[in-house]
Amino acid sequence: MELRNRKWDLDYFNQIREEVLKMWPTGAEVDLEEAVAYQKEIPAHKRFKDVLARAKKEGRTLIQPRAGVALINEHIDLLKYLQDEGEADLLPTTIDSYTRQNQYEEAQRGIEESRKMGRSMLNGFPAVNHGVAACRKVVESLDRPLQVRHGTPDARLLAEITLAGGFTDFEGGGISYNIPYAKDVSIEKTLFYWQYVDRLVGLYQEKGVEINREPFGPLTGTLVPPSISHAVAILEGLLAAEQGVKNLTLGYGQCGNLIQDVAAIQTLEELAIEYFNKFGYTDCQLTTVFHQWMGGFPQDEAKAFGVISWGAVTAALAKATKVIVKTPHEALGIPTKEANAAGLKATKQVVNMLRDQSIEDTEKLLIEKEMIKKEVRAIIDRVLDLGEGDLVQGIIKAFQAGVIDVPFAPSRYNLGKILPARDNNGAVRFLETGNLPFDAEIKEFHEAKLAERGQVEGREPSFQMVIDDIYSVGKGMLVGRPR
Amino acid sequence: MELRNRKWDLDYFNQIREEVLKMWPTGAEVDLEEAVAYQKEIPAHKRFKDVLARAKKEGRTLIQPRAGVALINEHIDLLKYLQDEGEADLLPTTIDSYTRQNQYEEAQRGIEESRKMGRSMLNGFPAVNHGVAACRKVVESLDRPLQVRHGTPDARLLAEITLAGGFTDFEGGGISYNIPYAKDVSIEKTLFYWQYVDRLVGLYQEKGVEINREPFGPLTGTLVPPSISHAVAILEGLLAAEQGVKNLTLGYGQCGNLIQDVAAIQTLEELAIEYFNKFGYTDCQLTTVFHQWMGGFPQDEAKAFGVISWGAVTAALAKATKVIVKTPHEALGIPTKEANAAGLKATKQVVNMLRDQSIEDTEKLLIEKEMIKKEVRAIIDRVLDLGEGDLVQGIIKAFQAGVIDVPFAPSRYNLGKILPARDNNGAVRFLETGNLPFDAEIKEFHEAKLAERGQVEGREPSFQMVIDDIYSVGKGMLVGRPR
Amino acid sequence: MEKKTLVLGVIGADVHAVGNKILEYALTEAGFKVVNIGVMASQEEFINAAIETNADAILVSSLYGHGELDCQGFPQKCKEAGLDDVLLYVGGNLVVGKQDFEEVKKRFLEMGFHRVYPPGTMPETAIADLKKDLGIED
Amino acid sequence: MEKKTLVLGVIGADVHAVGNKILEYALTEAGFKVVNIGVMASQEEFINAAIETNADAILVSSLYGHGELDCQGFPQKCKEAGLDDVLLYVGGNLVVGKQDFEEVKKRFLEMGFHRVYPPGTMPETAIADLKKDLGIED
Repeated sequence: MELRNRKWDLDYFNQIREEVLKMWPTGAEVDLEEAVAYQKEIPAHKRFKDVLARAKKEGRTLIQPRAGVALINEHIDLLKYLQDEGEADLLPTTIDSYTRQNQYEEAQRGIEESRKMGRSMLNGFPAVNHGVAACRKVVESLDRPLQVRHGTPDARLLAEITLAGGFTDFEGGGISYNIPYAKDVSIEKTLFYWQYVDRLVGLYQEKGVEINREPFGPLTGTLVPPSISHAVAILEGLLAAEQGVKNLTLGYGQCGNLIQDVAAIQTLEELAIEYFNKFGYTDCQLTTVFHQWMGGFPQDEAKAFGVISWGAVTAALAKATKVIVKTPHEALGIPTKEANAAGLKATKQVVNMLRDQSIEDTEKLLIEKEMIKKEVRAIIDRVLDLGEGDLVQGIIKAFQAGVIDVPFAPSRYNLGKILPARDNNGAVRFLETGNLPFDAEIKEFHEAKLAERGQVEGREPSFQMVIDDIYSVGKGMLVGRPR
Repeated sequence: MELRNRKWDLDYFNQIREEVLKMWPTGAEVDLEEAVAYQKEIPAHKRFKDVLARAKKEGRTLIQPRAGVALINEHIDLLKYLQDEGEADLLPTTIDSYTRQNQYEEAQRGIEESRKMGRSMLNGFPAVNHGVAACRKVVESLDRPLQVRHGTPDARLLAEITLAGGFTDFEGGGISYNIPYAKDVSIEKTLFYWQYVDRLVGLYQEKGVEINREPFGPLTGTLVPPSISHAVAILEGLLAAEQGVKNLTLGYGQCGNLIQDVAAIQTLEELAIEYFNKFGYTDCQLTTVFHQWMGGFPQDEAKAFGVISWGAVTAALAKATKVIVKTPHEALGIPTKEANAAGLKATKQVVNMLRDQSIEDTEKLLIEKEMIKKEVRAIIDRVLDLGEGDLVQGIIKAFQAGVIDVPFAPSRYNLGKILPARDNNGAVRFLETGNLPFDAEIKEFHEAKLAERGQVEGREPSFQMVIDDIYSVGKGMLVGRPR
Repeated sequence: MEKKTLVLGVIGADVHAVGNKILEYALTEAGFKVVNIGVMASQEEFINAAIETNADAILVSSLYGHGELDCQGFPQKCKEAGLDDVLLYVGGNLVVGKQDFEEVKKRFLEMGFHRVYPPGTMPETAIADLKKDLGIED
Repeated sequence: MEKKTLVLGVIGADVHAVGNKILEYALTEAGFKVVNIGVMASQEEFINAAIETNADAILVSSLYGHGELDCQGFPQKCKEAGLDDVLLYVGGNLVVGKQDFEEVKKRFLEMGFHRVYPPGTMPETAIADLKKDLGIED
């Protein structure tokens, strides 16, 4: 049967569900009715939907770290520290990379090695292996809303266990957790997996428990032009809404140019409302998340603070609902809890100081917004055409055709023909538009922007420019000028 | 004889000079002709005027720390570290507080105690006590331009020794190094002292050595409205120009609201050009310096990095020629060299990343600029009236009358009737305008801005609001909202 | 009850006036009679003011790092001037550089000060201590 | 001179593709024949690729912190597969958390790798080492 963008029949869902819960022994711990009752007891200040709604109303930007270690008590200690010392408004549980690939045996080995070595040998919390009760222990030990953050193509069992475990937010999507996180998994497969996750969240919703869903905005985190990540975020949002999800946070990763980044956050919400209305999903709560710079960081911690703070400034001025925070250890791998808290505190200081400030509409901002909107509409409308009205089929064909194309993605199901590079002001443009369905106006806009930079630098825009841009922030600059 | 704004006769200067050089034994080391010859050997990359001119042309923002310790070798080590590890573009020599009060005996005791204790017991470098040769040793040990930074009402001997010692920039002025730095010294006296300093710099200029002069912009560093510090900076600039100074950097201390701060840096230069042209000083090189937040800092270092980085962002977007950098130890007193370098590196990362970005003209920016210009013109024009065309007499009478009035100043010669407070967006406004020569339009503008905040907070604007604003950045916010 | 009298000032060559003005305001609001000798006050000025006003406490601020030099011998001189019963508080950025505050506090307590405050202390803290040390009930 | 052959890949469950693509480009530009097995490569895939292409060196990247687990026994397996003469380089964010790199390097050298690179190493560094170790003259 061809996969379609249609809300799953409950019987069909339950039939699949039986298999899912058998993927690892802890699946047996999940009882949906009991889980719903448990979720209903979680107070509003520990629920993502409520805390996000209030922040959006007040025009505040919330801060959230990434964090996760192998063992339960150590994980709780880490999150407590980020809550109390780091002043995090929202808490994560980052899942380890073995769990992300459903390698639960490997994750088990990691848990055991971690116990033996006395330090975490996993880069996150293996929630499936630990099971429902352990998740609840984490949730109950903390006083902030908790979200699952991962990068899992098939996160069905992870969702079952963590939602039953009391998490109130679940990151990911069939595109954003496939293309940047997998090599060999087809889009069709992950769209199917994520229909399951969204249907599960929709089921909780029907039973009176509103869980937030967050498509992963930054994708490969490397010079992704806003229109690419916006198209993906909005498409994933629409797929989720079809399965009954009513609460969505759409994401975007900082590019570094203030005007482009503000335009991106503003258009992300405006375009989402436009398409959600068009498709009739008019009762969803839409919020935005801004990711501080996801590319290479300077090794020096003071310089890293500069990068982090610039992200915080942009998030605050763009009025993103929340900001995902980096740490001064970013260039060195997984941070200590102190470094993690330090990134949070620097960010908190900035977003608080800028709470009452914003960016006015200017000619450049309006042009930037208009271009992003044109590009996103071009992509999504072509996806609809390709799917003859069906988004799922459209997305599958769009990736085959390169109508959606993510730069630097590991997936074989991504065409990989586009190339981004910065323009002379540091905004991310297209050096190669590949098969993106852009008209001449859009293409000429990008060409002109890159030609302008090329002229200043006295070189033709080329792959060397792209490489220079990838390393430039780590070396202290935004635009990778020739040496 | 009444003090006037008139270029000193050389004989008169030399007559005073004889006394000045006798104030401390090291004065005898100064030989002007030999000093000019020495200065002429200093290469362009170590001269303030050249490095500033190039940065201004390229639209770059240079970074400069504050730093100074009691002993020569330790001072050199400190500056070397800030040059090499901190990547400072410009170097300071901060003078200790005893020297600032011409208490050379006390400074000598500080030098000796420092030798005995093995740590600096002075908060700066006692350049007068160390003498000309020691200054040259400092200059020769480093590869960046060096500036004297202090806070000395009577800096005549300090200027003689440090300029002969090879420094190419000298901070201060008869207002900006009196009102915030002294309690009992009359304006007339300090204007006299600084005419001497400026005449000395003018003399170097005539002999072919261009020294930069920098009035101290931030004054008391505590919620000083831009128009107050602009009026002082421009007046001091005009006084310096009259004595033959051709190279000036005008300063401003960050208030924290982006639009106001950008407007301030832009108007500082625009107004200076306006008045310099009006007075016929048309051949001066004018640049700007932006001081990162001079008020209370958070004790937490990560939060301090947030404050520092926000200052760096503003400096870069405002296109200030240089930025004076704070450190993550700011709340704790004088920083270690590592903390000082850390502040520099965070700032460097930010100004470099924002090198190719700027702020567009917007309605709010233009209003902000227009209001600053109206206020500054009102003050300076009244100063001219009071002095019947003579700036020196005008300034003296203006302080008596409160036509110039600096908030929170220790000086008895400052009326102290004005009070600043933040508006609802964090811009610094006048809660009390005292005797400032502002018309109804200006007063109503400020009243309306503060009334708006009062309404949001449900309280009348009052001194409590001022106190809340003074402590707010240290507590993590810009606007001191009621608890 | 009669108001207690405090002598307030910034010692040495220190010109930091902001905290001084805020402290004056906050201490007055809290019900004290405040004799503010302002910035750049010498040891003698503190002592003379305390004698003249029959003060109950002397509050010494130092923000610029020279506090250790400026305060040397001050409690001793107070005693010699017959101010045995006067409370001596000191606070601010007392030393050059980042040092362990407990060490700094110890040095100043040994010098003879009764209370020593770290950088960033809010007026409320000193007010609460004053009320306690002077036996004032809220 | 014939081009030297390199097997390039990101080991384990690691999907960091950017550095891999840049390395492929830079190594190719530097004159090597690059066999890029991409991200999420198992030890076996590295070894098979090296045998099939008669490789001179294997370059293992790991960016996600699991490198220590993923690389366990790899040099040993290479030997067992007869790849005694093949150079083994490894680099990236090899361990979880901030650890002293010298310690990390020591552990990987003891495991049998010939060169170990810290986070943030530029392609030029590895290229220079490869030329040296493979006796290629510039």
